[in-house]
Amino acid sequence: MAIKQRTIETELPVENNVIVAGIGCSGNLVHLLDGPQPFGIHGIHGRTLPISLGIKSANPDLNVLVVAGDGDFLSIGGEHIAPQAQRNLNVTCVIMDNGVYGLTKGQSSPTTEYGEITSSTPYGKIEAALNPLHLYLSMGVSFVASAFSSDVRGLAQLIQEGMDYKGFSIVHVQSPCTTYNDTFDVLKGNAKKGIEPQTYAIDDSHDPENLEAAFDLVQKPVPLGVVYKAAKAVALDERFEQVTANVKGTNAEQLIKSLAI
Amino acid sequence: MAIKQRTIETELPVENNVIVAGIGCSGNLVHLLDGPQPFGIHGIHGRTLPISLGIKSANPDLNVLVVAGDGDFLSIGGEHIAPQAQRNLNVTCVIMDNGVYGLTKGQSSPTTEYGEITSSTPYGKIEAALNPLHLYLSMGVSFVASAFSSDVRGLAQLIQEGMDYKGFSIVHVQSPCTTYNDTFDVLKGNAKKGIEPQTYAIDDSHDPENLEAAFDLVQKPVPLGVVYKAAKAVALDERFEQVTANVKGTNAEQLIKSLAI
Amino acid sequence: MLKQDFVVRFAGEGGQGMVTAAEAMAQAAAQVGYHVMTFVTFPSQIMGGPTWTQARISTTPALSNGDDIDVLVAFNEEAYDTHKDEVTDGGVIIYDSAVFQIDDDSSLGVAFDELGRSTGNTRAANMVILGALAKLVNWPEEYLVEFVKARFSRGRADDETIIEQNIHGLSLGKVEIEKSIFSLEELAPPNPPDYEQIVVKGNDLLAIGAIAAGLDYYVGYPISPATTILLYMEKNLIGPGKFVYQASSEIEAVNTVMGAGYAGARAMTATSGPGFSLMSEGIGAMWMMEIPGVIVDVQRGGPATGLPTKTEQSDLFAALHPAHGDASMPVIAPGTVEECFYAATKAIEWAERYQGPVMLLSEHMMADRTQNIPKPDVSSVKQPQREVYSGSNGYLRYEGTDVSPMPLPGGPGSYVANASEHDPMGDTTHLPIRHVENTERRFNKLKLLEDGTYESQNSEEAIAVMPWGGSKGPMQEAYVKLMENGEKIGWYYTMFMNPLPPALLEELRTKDLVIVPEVNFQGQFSSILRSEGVKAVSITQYTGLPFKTKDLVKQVTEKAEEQRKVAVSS
Amino acid sequence: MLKQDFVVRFAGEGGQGMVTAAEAMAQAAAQVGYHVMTFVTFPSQIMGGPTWTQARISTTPALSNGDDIDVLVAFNEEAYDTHKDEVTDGGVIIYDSAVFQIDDDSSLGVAFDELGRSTGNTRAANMVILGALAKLVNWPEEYLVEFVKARFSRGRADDETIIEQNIHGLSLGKVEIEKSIFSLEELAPPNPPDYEQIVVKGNDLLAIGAIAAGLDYYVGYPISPATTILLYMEKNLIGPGKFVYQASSEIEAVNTVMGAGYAGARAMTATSGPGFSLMSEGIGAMWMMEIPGVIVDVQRGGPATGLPTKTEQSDLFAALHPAHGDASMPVIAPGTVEECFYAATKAIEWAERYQGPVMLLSEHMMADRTQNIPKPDVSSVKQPQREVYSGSNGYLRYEGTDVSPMPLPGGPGSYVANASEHDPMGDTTHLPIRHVENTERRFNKLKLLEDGTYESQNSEEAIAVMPWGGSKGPMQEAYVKLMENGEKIGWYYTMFMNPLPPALLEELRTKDLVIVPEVNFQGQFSSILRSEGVKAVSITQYTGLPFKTKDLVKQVTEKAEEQRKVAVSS
Ligand SMILES: Cc1ncc(C[n+]2csc(CCOP(=O)(O)OP(=O)(O)O)c2C)c(N)n1
Ligand SMILES: Cc1ncc(C[n+]2csc(CCOP(=O)(O)OP(=O)(O)O)c2C)c(N)n1
Ligand code: SF4
Ligand code: SF4
Ligand SMILES: [Mg+2]
Ligand SMILES: [Mg+2]
Repeated sequence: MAIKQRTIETELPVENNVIVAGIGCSGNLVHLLDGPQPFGIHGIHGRTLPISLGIKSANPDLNVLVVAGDGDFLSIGGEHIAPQAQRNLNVTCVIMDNGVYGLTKGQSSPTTEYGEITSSTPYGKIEAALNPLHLYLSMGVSFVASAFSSDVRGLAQLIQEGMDYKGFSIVHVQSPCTTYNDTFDVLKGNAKKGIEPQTYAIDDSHDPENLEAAFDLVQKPVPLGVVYKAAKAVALDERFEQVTANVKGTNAEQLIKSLAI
Repeated sequence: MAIKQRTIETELPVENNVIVAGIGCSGNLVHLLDGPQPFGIHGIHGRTLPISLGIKSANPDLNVLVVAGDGDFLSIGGEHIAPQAQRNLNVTCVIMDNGVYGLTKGQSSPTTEYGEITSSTPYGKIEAALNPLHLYLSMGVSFVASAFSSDVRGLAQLIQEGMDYKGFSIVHVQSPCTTYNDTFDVLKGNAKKGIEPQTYAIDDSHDPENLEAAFDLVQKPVPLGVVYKAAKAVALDERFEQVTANVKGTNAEQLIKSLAI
Repeated sequence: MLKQDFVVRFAGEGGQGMVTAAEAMAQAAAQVGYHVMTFVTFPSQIMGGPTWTQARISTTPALSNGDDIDVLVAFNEEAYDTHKDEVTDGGVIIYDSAVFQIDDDSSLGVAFDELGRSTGNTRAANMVILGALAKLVNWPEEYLVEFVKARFSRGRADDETIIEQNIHGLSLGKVEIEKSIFSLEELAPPNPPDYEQIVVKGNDLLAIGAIAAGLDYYVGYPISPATTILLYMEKNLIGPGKFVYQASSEIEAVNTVMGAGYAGARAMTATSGPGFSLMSEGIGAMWMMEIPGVIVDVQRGGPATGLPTKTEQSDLFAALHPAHGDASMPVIAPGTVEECFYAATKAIEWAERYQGPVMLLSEHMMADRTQNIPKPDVSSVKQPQREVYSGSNGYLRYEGTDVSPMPLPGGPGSYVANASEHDPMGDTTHLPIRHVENTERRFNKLKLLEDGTYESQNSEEAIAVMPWGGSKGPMQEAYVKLMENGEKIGWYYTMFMNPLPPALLEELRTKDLVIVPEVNFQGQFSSILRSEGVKAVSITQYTGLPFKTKDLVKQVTEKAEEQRKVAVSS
Repeated sequence: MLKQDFVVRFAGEGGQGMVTAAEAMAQAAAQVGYHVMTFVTFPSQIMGGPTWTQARISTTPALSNGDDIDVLVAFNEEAYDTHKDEVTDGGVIIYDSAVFQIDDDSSLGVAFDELGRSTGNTRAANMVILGALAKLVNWPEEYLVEFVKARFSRGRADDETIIEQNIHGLSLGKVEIEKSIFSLEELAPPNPPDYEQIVVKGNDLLAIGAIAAGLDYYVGYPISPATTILLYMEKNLIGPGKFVYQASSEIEAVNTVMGAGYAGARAMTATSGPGFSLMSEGIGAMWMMEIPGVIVDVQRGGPATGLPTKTEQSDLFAALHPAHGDASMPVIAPGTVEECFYAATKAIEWAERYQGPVMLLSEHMMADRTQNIPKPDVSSVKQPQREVYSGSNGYLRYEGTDVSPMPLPGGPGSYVANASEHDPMGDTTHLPIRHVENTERRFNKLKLLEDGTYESQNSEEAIAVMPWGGSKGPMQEAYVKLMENGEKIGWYYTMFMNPLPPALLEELRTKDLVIVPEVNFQGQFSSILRSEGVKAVSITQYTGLPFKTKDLVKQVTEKAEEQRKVAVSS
């Protein structure tokens, strides 16, 4: 696991890591880690981001990692992405996109394709699929990467890079659900079955600090690698410090005094 | 008012119009209309879109107009835009963006600029401002227009065009708040004070059906006119009809029968 | 003596086909005229985790899961350890001998899977088990053979082969018992009822009830144990004027029901605890704006994410007062699978009649269980018609202290449905007199819903039991035993939790003690009854499982005795 | 006889400076030693709409707004019509004669605005009014002059000019009265208390209380009447380890408090009804995960969007049971501006002590009113320190049935805070025994909060009154009158609504009748008391305004009499 790897590399004690898990198959990962346990919080469906906002701003020294599914993060929790992007909350989100609601047994999710048959769309889905990478960029997320669950090492590297980055980072992972939505062949390609792969490695020539290039990239599914990495984004904790640096602190005694008659 | 205008033009009875109002100064408009009243629903903060989804899908013959503020639509209600875009819900949203929470007396909103002093950001806002037009495009909204409240006639025309369009349409209106955030001069320009206008009319050469061009346009604030208009987007009600056209309807009697032993 | 009742439990890991086994057993038994009930509980994980299901087969109507199990089918050792103590004396344990070995007189190892596969069908393990079970209670072979034939006659090319393989599986199971020393008493032949029956789960029947009552509009966000209502509707709520879809969240769902109800649709959504909590603001707004709609909460263990696949009756407080401010939500709580049908029709009717939100409080234990019940009479269900305003414009929608005809967009009488306090036109006003009048109007409308019925038995007794919701079945069974024991105790029951039928409340107030069994910690319903002036106490448990009949017999007896002592000494 | 009490009401349209007028009057009076209280109510619109404010000035502590008004200042005709009947006999109405004319013996037209502007200062109209009011009650001139000097000595170049203009305004007002036939009895000189005082509004003091208790973390979304807490925090909760910001919604706010509490911060959010309803799921999750945090609900008129700027006590049910599932939230409800301070410190302390969410239920009528109160003793406030786990890893966070030291990320004892039912490590489990144990653990922890204090008087009486929250003040005043009338009635009061102090509950259970005045329709608190075995009834009203003292005197007297009749005849 990338989390353990980082621990070793940076010699940050494992206690300093907090995993904020969504509700879904993906979030259950928080209970499955072996070895020294990081801290975890497995709250309610769709609220990983506000919870991590609370954790990270209450204690900026912590390394906070969000783990959530496409339903949790993009559907019920969709409202929380833009505000964190605007704050540039310094946490890393690993979004496991399987194009389906796994835990509740196969309903459609925001990334399920138009027209697809699922348990909740017996005659075909009537909503278009969302393009999460494009959306992240548009909301102003400062680090956006795209990964594929079958490439464990590549994924670990991207998570690492996201955690090293100071600012709001999202690693969006294509993670086929073998039970309800097995897109492995479509993503990886299968020469025998004549399936062209949807995924492709991002070209080395791509400059991840170039937002326009990033937008171009995410038009075509599914690039793998770092899509965007804002060059000079100041993270929330620093911003807060900057803004309040010149404010004289006060205390209750003084506040009461100012009201005396 | 554009609504009345349309009524006359299409000879649609005013009863067929429903205004779904957000909570905010903007939403209070629903009580201020004069003349023959359209139907209205003034519900709870941030929920204009789900409410109009219910109305429009329960009765597709109605003409549904959403009226909401930047706080209502983009902050607390921000989660509802993408799903309606994906459904291509055939309603028109008029968003009055004054860059502030007016009704609650001047707190910052998602479109308030970074660093700005407001009643809730006494030392400067620590969040970046959102670019709503870009976000709408990225979410897949099929009709996006940008307007300025001081040009009443231009605004009326854009609302008209949004209502004529079959699909999810948003007219985003720059609406300076004279009490808490008077951006009139900044938007309109003021030669005397040496202020360059931020708004500019969209050039006739712009092809509103060209999504890429639309994205280019919204990089620079504030274009006025129709930014984007998807050429062949099928609205939700039609989609639903298409999808269920070949499904044999059933009734409770038959459903019970199928369970008999 | 022949057995009148047979309870088998299947226990193992999620994904091992236990649900299918229990349901197949029940279905087969129901088809030959037994009364059946299953119970299903599994962890909220897709694969793995301890799971068990149970089937009860009875010659008389089954009202609870059955306290003790006659046969335990254990798929792994953990399951064996966890459940073996619940096997009744003389019961049998069958375990998968390919997975583990035990040394125990009452246990029989069978290699289900291997035997199943030997039929040439990889999914025939369940048939081996069914064959064994049938032999244990000496069922005629045709019971299961007929069932297999019915199930696999699907008009496919391989139907024949599959039927043959499955029948072979049954016989392999039978042989295992014959080879062994195990047997049970013979199960008495069924006593088929003389009325028409269906076999169904609570959620499906609730959905059908709503459809029967003319539901136009359904929207839901997946959540156990309510998801199957969404799936049922997606499949079946199709036709002119009907609309169904999956919401992006419960907040979207409830506000959409609000919009649809405002536009004239009979609208409904279903969820479970966490989603219900999210709907709170929207439900309050529907009350304020006077918009009809049905909110189903299929209760699971709480609080918070809680126990998604366990049963509990702990959302009653939340259902009565889901949101801030003065409101008292109508609540209907069915107590059996059968009642799910009538509860749904009634909820829709209530919503349309009083023009506001109605809470339908179901439970996991009914939602997911399969049961045979008398065929509901669809033809007797009247589709409620909302009173729609048809006059001219300039109508005062919120005038007076009673329900008033509702204008629909597209028709005359335009107004603003307003969640702020409003004047008769719907415009915002904060005048004290308007808030007073409107508050009274909103509560006054509840009187229209005082038509709920209730059951009573031995109403002359000073002490009574009064279960609610899913605790009805176990309490009914326990009540029969209490009567057999000669206890002097009355019986009351209603699914109309709010408003309670006024005559019922009157009766209850005259009692010395009303004993309320409920699956929650706080004794929520008895607390409500006490606040209404009834001397009520609860029998509670909060295991995530339904009551056992014997526990209820014991506790009711004790509580009644205590009360009699107090009454004498005071 | 000299007047001991003086009530003036300013009524007109929003935006006409009424709030400033009432507050200036109160501030000036407080500075010379009177007791003051203001009341503010305005429509939820930025401009326009009927608004009124009231200032009460008294020689003894002011406990309510005052029933009858001595002077009405009417800014327009509508205001005149609406309020004139509440002017007491011998009272005076002053109206803006530049706006409208009336013919009424007790009314005096003054052109406030014109006169004000004639001083050279466009904002001096208020001073004209204050000058007139002062003269009516024969205040020494220096009272207001001193006030004006203090307020406008801001170290700016134009201070002198502005002070002069304002003083000129005062004298213009005075002259208007002198020219007229109007006068009131003279207001008795102040009776300054011998303790230190502050003048403050409830919301500000609540914020200061939280800061005094060591609040680290505040997040809020604007909503009337809670917004001013956010604004106060944004300005003042600054310093090392402190964090404050505006959330994007109440759902974000509550989940952020959860995260911050989990990470070790003393965290709080404040909202009002609609926002509180949205927080419901998050609050339930904090209960389940055992995470400390304070949720303030400054109640306004409900349900739904309701009456944003009116007062009500109708969120008690919601506060006790905000979410689905078995939970019983600790609730503290201050009854006066002064108590807002102690309620906040106590709420933070409770949250840290029992490790869970605490509801702080304030009310619009306290939030926005200005009052003089004894200076709270900040030095006596102990900042609660959560019991933090400091052992080694491998800790079982959720073991046992009692509160246990809490590990904090960054320290030892890592675990998963889990909103699903969990084993002692925090991993998900659905075993019945764990749900039983954990449910008991969560409720057991509430016992730690049974340290609430309460007030009692004449506790030997069989009939008692027991107000809660903001109805305390009016009931206190009414109680004094009831005692003067010789009524035999006891008094109880606590701000600790849940858990109720056990000794108090015991006492209440012995009463023949407990009368609960509360500003809601359902009589929410008396209903809770009845469910706890107390013979309680409510006196309710739901006008969006606080109780009038005289109404309470009348209704309590009636209810007590009725009860005595019943007692005799039975
Ligand atoms: C408020 C609420 N609504 C619904 C649920 C039920 N629920 C649990 S997981 C889930 C969806 C999971 O989908 P996703 O986030 O894509 O995760 P996956 O299981 O596919 O990894 C839902 C709807 C819930 N727990 N809480
Ligand atoms: C759930 C909820 N939270 C908060 C509020 C309080 N509130 C009313 S309007 C408003 C913001 C209005 O801002 P905006 O939408 O930009 O409208 P404007 O007044 O600026 O036109 C808020 C926070 C509310 N009514 N309901
Ligand atoms: S395969 Fe699919 S359903 Fe199964 S655990 Fe993985 S994501 Fe969940
Ligand atoms: S000026 Fe600003 S505060 Fe006033 S009504 Fe307009 S938007 Fe609201
Ligand atoms: Mg998923
Ligand atoms: Mg705004």
